[in-house]
Amino acid sequence: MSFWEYANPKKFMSFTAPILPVVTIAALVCLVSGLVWGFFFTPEDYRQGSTVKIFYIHVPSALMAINAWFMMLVASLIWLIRRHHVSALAAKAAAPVGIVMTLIALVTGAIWGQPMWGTWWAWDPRLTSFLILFLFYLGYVALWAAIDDPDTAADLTSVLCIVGSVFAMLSRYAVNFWNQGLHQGASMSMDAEENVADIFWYPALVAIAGFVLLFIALVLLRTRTEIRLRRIRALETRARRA
Amino acid sequence: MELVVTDLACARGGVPLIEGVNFRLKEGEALVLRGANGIGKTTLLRTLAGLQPPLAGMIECTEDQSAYASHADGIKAQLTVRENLEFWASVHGTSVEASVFEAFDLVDLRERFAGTLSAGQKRRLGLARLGVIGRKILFLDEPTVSLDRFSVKLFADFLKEQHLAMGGIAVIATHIDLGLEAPELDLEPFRAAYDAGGSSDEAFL
Amino acid sequence: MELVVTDLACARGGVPLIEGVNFRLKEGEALVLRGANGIGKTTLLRTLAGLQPPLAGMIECTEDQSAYASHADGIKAQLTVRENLEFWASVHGTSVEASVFEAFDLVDLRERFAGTLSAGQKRRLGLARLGVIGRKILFLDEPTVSLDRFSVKLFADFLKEQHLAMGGIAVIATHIDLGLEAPELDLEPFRAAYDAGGSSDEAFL
Amino acid sequence: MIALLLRDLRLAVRAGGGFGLGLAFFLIVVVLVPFGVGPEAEILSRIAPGILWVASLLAALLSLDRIFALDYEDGALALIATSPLPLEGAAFVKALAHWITTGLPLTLAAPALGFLLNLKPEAYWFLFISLALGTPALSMIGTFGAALTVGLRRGGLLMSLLVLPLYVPTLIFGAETVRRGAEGLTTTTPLVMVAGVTAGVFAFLPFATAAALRINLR
Amino acid sequence: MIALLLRDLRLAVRAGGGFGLGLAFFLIVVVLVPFGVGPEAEILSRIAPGILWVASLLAALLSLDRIFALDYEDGALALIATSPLPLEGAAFVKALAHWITTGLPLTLAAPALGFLLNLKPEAYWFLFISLALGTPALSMIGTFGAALTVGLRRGGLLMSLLVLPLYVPTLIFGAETVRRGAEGLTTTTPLVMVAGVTAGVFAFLPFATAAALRINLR
Ligand code: HEM
Ligand SMILES: Nc1ncnc2c1ncn2[C@@H]1O[C@H](COP(=O)(O)OP(=O)(O)OP(=O)(O)O)[C@@H](O)[C@H]1O
Ligand SMILES: Nc1ncnc2c1ncn2[C@@H]1O[C@H](COP(=O)(O)OP(=O)(O)OP(=O)(O)O)[C@@H](O)[C@H]1O
Ligand SMILES: [Mg+2]
Ligand SMILES: [Mg+2]
Repeated sequence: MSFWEYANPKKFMSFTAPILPVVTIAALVCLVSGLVWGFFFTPEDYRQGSTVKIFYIHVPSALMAINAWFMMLVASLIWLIRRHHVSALAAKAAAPVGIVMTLIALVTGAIWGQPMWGTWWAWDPRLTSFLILFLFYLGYVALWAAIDDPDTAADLTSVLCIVGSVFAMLSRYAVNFWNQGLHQGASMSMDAEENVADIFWYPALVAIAGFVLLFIALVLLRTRTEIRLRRIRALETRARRA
Repeated sequence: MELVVTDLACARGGVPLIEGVNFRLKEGEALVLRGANGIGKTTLLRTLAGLQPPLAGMIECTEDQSAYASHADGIKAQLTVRENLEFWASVHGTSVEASVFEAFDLVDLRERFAGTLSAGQKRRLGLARLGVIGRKILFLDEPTVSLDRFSVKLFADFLKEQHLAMGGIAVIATHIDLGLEAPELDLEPFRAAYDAGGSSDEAFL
Repeated sequence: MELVVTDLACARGGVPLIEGVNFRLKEGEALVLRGANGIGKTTLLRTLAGLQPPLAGMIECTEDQSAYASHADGIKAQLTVRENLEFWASVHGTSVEASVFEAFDLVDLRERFAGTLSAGQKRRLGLARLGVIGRKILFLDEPTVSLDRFSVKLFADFLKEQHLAMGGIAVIATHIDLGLEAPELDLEPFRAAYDAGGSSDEAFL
Repeated sequence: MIALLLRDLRLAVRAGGGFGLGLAFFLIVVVLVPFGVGPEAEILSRIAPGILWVASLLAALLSLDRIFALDYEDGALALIATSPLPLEGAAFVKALAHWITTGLPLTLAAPALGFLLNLKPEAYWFLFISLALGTPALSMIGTFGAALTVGLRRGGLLMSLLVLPLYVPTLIFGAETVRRGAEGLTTTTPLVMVAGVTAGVFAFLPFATAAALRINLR
Repeated sequence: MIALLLRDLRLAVRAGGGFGLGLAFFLIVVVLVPFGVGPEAEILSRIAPGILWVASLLAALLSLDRIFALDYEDGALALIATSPLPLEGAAFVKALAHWITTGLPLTLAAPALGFLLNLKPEAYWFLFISLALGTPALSMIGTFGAALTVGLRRGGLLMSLLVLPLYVPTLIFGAETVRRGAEGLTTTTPLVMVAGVTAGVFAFLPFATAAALRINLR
């Protein structure tokens, strides 16, 4: 049986029903352990002091914010190509989660910025590109909200998501060109040890795993809700016509 | 040239409306669609015209020969009657003969801005478009709305003499009698069952 | 209550169209306006409804009792059928009785968004408004456009039984036969002379 | 009147627009300016009051053309005109609805967005109060402009031409209030002026608006 | 195609809009900013490039919603879709018409307006060239946004929400060109980027636009 069979709503529901609680619990475990570890069992950074600990929320949320959009892009493509309703609904479900992640990254970043850079907000390229990402999320959600016919909405938002992704990359580049910032470079690379010491590093990894799992759990939950809503809608229409 | 429709089913807003429609029209033949309000005439015509995909079934008709005309006939208030027609003509790579203005009694409205026309005059202009674009297969949705008897007659004559007689095909949805002897198709028997397949929600039931 | 029109003349776009119209309608009487497309039925009705000033003549009718209904009947696509009617009801300080939905066969469309209605269903909704606002003098411009025979009958019955029978007055412009025994007024003889006075350009001639 | 207000609000929400959009537009403009002007903090904080006011003005502007256009096209306006509802009241309600959907959320959110342009902390309160007093005038003036241009398809741009000059006094006094507030100067005069303009506008424009509508409905 | 272009231009002129309006709006925004920001010359000349670009961007934005809305409402769009004219072509032509009515006059006039914000003399040429290269992209992107929202009445605000983020790259590179030009730095990179964005946009968006239209016409 092919992987696509799970794209059938009923199959998807029955398949994810048992998975959801597992993922949720795993997410909570990772989050709690990672954050507690990070907050209470790591030494204070010699430069940044205790403020460094916000790192354990800031980075994972920032990463998830980006990956959420990526997941939406993939789901949109699947919908456009294979017309699987679930993938469209999954994209719809992921957007608000992505928005929240972006907001967390922005807010924690701003809070972090106060002690570090002495300002809540600086037009630093990465901060800015996150702001732009936030705008893209807003537009995407607004378009979903504006169109009543679900299939039309799915199609249009997919088109928007694809075009938007291209422009998001462009903007990222443009913003970097526009202003070289004070934000540190990516440390998610293989040579991570160079920027961040292992002691800070391992709890961060756990926290990131926690955020990933949390994201999956939330998207599953919301997708299931969307599917139920569609089902209700379908039943109502049929009832009206019967 | 022929229009062949087999087992056609179509939906609106994700709701299947009519199914199992079959007919075949040869050159010079017309078909009049009948049915209560809301049964799906407009939907069927839009499907035939290729504006929306059919749920099921086949529509065989020569490419680029079909034209669709509905209540909204794309008239620009800021253009004169002539300019409106000339635009559609040049889009279809044809030209506007004077005969069209006579056929639809638009001669002395030729230079009037379309926005200043009365309901029926606007309608006549919308129909005159059909005489201009030179398409052979017409899908007409209530073409005679708000036309007076005289204009209805004008239109019927145009259909008979300048379209069907020249090997054209026409599918017309209307509630009134056009006075052209064409077979009628009542859509009532083709009403889709309430649990008919193909609805966009189907996967969720 | 009475509607008295004396020597009425009206213009559209500064052009005098009809002049010398006289009639008097008492409670429970209806008048059907006839005339070719573009003769001035809509203009006349808009004048009677007070949407535009008459060129000459008098219109005597009880204040705040007249309602106007035309091709454009102010339906909001994003509101449901019920919400649309309720809005107009509350604007006129009345309320929507269930009977209205039956009278216009809208019962099972009640919760549908008006935007998803078919042409005829929309029209029925537009007419249902008249049953809601409780005005006694109706000016109707081609009320039955794109209605099927059954719905036309519905509307005629509504007019007869729930409007005229209750002492209402109606002036109706239409091209088809509504099947209500009312006097007809053909506007042809009232067509304004090409040099009729009152045109907004007159001062320049 | 209430019915009309409720309907307009409901339509605004249903049409997917609603309260969020004006806000989002405001946010975007505020974000765009630094892209154009450059990221230097001190310059931004110098121009912040002006930009914030101009942005909220544009946000109000962008949703104007629909105030009457839709009701005109689908004939609802003619029906309202023949209904017992006085057109003056309708005009007022329309302006009110527009303010509730754009001006109000904007006023509440503007201070929160101030920090994007490093607005001086002292200025936040003045930004809020000046917007709260000024935005209703923007809506009412805009409604008047919308009434003037309702007859014309694609009147949008023309309307903004008519409206923007009328916005100037409110803009000047509003921005002035914030600027003075930021520099710790006394702000009573400009604030009073903002309030005065708003009061005057609401006293007279509903009638002008209704007149314009009647003319356009002929 | 030519026919469609001519019709759109004619309509733009007839509808009392035409070439003037976008320009006038541009002018007004440029005038409003000093009111908001205050008259200090040196600040104005610092922010001039950015403001000029943001203003032209908004001017382009304001006339977008009518690109397809009217043709959709009166059914012309459906008729065009069933005509021999390929929708992609129509989309391109629409964008072109929009550029001719807003972008082009703006480009020609912007330098003249620069002095209102006492833009540095060196910058004029760069302002002109960057607008000339950038505004077509604005029109094409806007056409795409208009196609996405054509189905919705009062889509105007939503559309701007969708479109403005897409404008960011063009805006940044455009304004950067002018700023660098004003400071006498080298401007090749941003200029090339502006041109590149425009080229890419015209290569791909017509198809996305046509797709969106087809979906909305269903
Ligand atoms: C609103 C403000 C901020 C935003 C939107 C933001 C955004 C981000 C993003 C997107 C990442 C993930 C980068 C990646 O690995 O791909 C990140 C990581 C990081 N941020 Fe921030 N940041 C903000 C403020 C700050 C501040 C004030 C600091 C403190 C100096 C900071 C320090 C870091 C560090 C150390 C990392 C981890 C290194 C890395 O993975 O890039 N950020 N931030
Ligand atoms: N703005 C205008 N300028 C000049 N003439 C106009 C204008 N508007 C309408 N007319 C003309 O006024 C006449 C009357 O229009 P009206 O809509 O009243 O006709 P009608 O009797 O309702 O026709 P129909 O039966 O087609 O609805 C028409 O001939 C029309 O061409
Ligand atoms: N978006 C939608 N969602 C659900 N149902 C819809 C939608 N649009 C139309 N319908 C329904 O589809 C049916 C068919 O509509 P259609 O316009 O084809 O009818 P019609 O035969 O043309 O009627 P009329 O004679 O009144 O024009 C109607 O009952 C209408 O209520
Ligand atoms: Mg129909
Ligand atoms: Mg008429």
